[in-house]
Amino acid sequence: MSAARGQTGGRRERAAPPRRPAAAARPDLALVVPSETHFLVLIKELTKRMAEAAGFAAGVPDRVALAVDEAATNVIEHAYHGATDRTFEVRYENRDGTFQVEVVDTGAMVDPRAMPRVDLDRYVTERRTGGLGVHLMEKIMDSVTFQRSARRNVCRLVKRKD
Amino acid sequence: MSAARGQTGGRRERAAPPRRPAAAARPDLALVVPSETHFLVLIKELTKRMAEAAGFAAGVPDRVALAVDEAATNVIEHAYHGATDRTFEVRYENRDGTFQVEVVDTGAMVDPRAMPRVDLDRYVTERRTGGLGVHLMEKIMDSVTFQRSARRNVCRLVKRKD
Amino acid sequence: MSELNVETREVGEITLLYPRGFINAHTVRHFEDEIRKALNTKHFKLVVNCEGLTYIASAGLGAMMGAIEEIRGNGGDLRLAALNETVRNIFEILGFHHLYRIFPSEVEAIRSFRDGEGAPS
Amino acid sequence: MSELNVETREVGEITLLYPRGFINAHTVRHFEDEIRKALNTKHFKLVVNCEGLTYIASAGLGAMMGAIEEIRGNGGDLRLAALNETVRNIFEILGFHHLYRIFPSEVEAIRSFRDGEGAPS
Ligand SMILES: Nc1ncnc2c1ncn2[C@@H]1O[C@H](COP(=O)(O)OP(=O)(O)O)[C@@H](O)[C@H]1O
Ligand SMILES: Nc1ncnc2c1ncn2[C@@H]1O[C@H](COP(=O)(O)OP(=O)(O)O)[C@@H](O)[C@H]1O
Repeated sequence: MSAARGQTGGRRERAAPPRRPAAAARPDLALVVPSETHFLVLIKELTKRMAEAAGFAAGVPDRVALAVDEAATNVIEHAYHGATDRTFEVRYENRDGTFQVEVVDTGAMVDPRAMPRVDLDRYVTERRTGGLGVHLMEKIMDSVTFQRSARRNVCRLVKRKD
Repeated sequence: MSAARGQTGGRRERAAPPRRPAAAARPDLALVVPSETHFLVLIKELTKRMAEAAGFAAGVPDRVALAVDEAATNVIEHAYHGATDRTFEVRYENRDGTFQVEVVDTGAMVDPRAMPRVDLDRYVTERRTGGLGVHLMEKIMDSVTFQRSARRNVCRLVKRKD
Repeated sequence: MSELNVETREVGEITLLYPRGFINAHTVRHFEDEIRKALNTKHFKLVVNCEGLTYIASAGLGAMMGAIEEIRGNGGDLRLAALNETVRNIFEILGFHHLYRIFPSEVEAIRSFRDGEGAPS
Repeated sequence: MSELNVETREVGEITLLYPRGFINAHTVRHFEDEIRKALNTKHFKLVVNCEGLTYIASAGLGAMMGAIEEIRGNGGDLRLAALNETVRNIFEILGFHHLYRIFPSEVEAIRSFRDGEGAPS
């Protein structure tokens, strides 16, 4: 987790210049989804299948699917403020050492540094109800990064294959 | 079936001018898939879920999923001749009275009239092994049409909700 | 895709909730409503029997968090029973098993109320 | 996603095939290979026990069609047993239930060979 945190923190810069991953790998599969919560379960199921196909051990695909569900939920709720007439994209890349999912929205720019950090100890004692989603994503994945690129917000979730 | 056949036949013109459905409805969900048979089962599962969500009675989603699997299989095998480095699209539209799936490839133009028709009676007696896919699609769906539009081949599968 | 269906049943002063399906941002409102109904009728001893719960996302956990203070403030508790592997795992990732009492079966969760065991501090 | 796994077993002169998973364009080669192995060793009485078959697309039906002449030409037959609802339905859509003999259970399919019943004409 600490490494993941480090990486996440490191990429939390505002206004990153539009950039693509070095060798802009073509996604294995990409989904364009309307911003309706109705579709979240489909994304979750599809993600589970993709993670299974990537060869993760039992249990992991379920968790990765949850992380992606959370990212997609946040796009609908926060990037689009609940508007149901937008679309967002979910892109899968199964590489040699990693399984990567990008959730891409066309909402207004988000300053990743402004995203609240959950301190679960405080969370538990203070019993708040928000902030669990990003926390879950970071607990489950090896790295969770938010970037602004080409007028889109890209939430990239990476899980290493061990 | 006869109506579907009629419609299918009617649209089997070569070189249709690029046209879009009247009110170019935005698909409910669209998938971009690499041309690998590996992904066929995902398409099938996703289609089943979409058909279930569209409200079809038990059994129908399984059959619709099979029809779409067949259309996608044909894109990989016939439009792309087995090449695994292409992509194709699967688009879903759940309307009031119908559920529509489009399977769109960027292969060379296909003359729909050149697609062989299966006469199942002859098929059964002659025991051929090909031609079952399109036949299944037409048996399952209310209409199956092939169109060339904007340099793409669009196979449109429509199932009425009754 | 059976989304979410929540039956409730009363056993003495304990209210049992039976979510069937999944709880995510799409279905959470329904789950919240059922918890709310119990609280509105002054039922504060709740057991969520998760036997039929296939999946829970943070929205569902948030729904429980949003009610737990009122519940415990009124001398009650929200306890969980019969979590499947996936759901138990999510609770554990978040450390929620320290926050909520989780029982293998509904019977044990009911008995814990009868034996007068308190909420985790 | 368990794709396709085909075990085989011999009971007297009958070869039983147990496809587990699904047969579509992605997995059909494996199914064909198993049929081919039986034919190459002069086993022409085949029962495909479909208990573990979740789904079959036209590729799988084509694989059976591609072998049936050789099988029947050698006095054998390919018979099916224990189809689930989905798979049975696909056979019926295509009228394949007129082409192949389908039995509720493996035992009945085996017995049909022993009783010397022929292939459908
Ligand atoms: N995709 C996003 N776009 C904009 N803001 C986001 C996004 N994801 C998360 N956030 C911000 O981070 C906060 C924490 O998100 P999360 O941990 O999922 O909890 P919750 O959604 O319950 O508030 C949100 O309240 C929101 O302010
Ligand atoms: N998407 C397509 N692009 C080009 N040709 C196609 C396409 N789909 C079907 N065909 C043609 O129609 C024929 C029948 O297809 P089908 O019924 O699926 O049987 P099979 O694929 O087993 O031959 C194919 O052999 C091919 O010639």
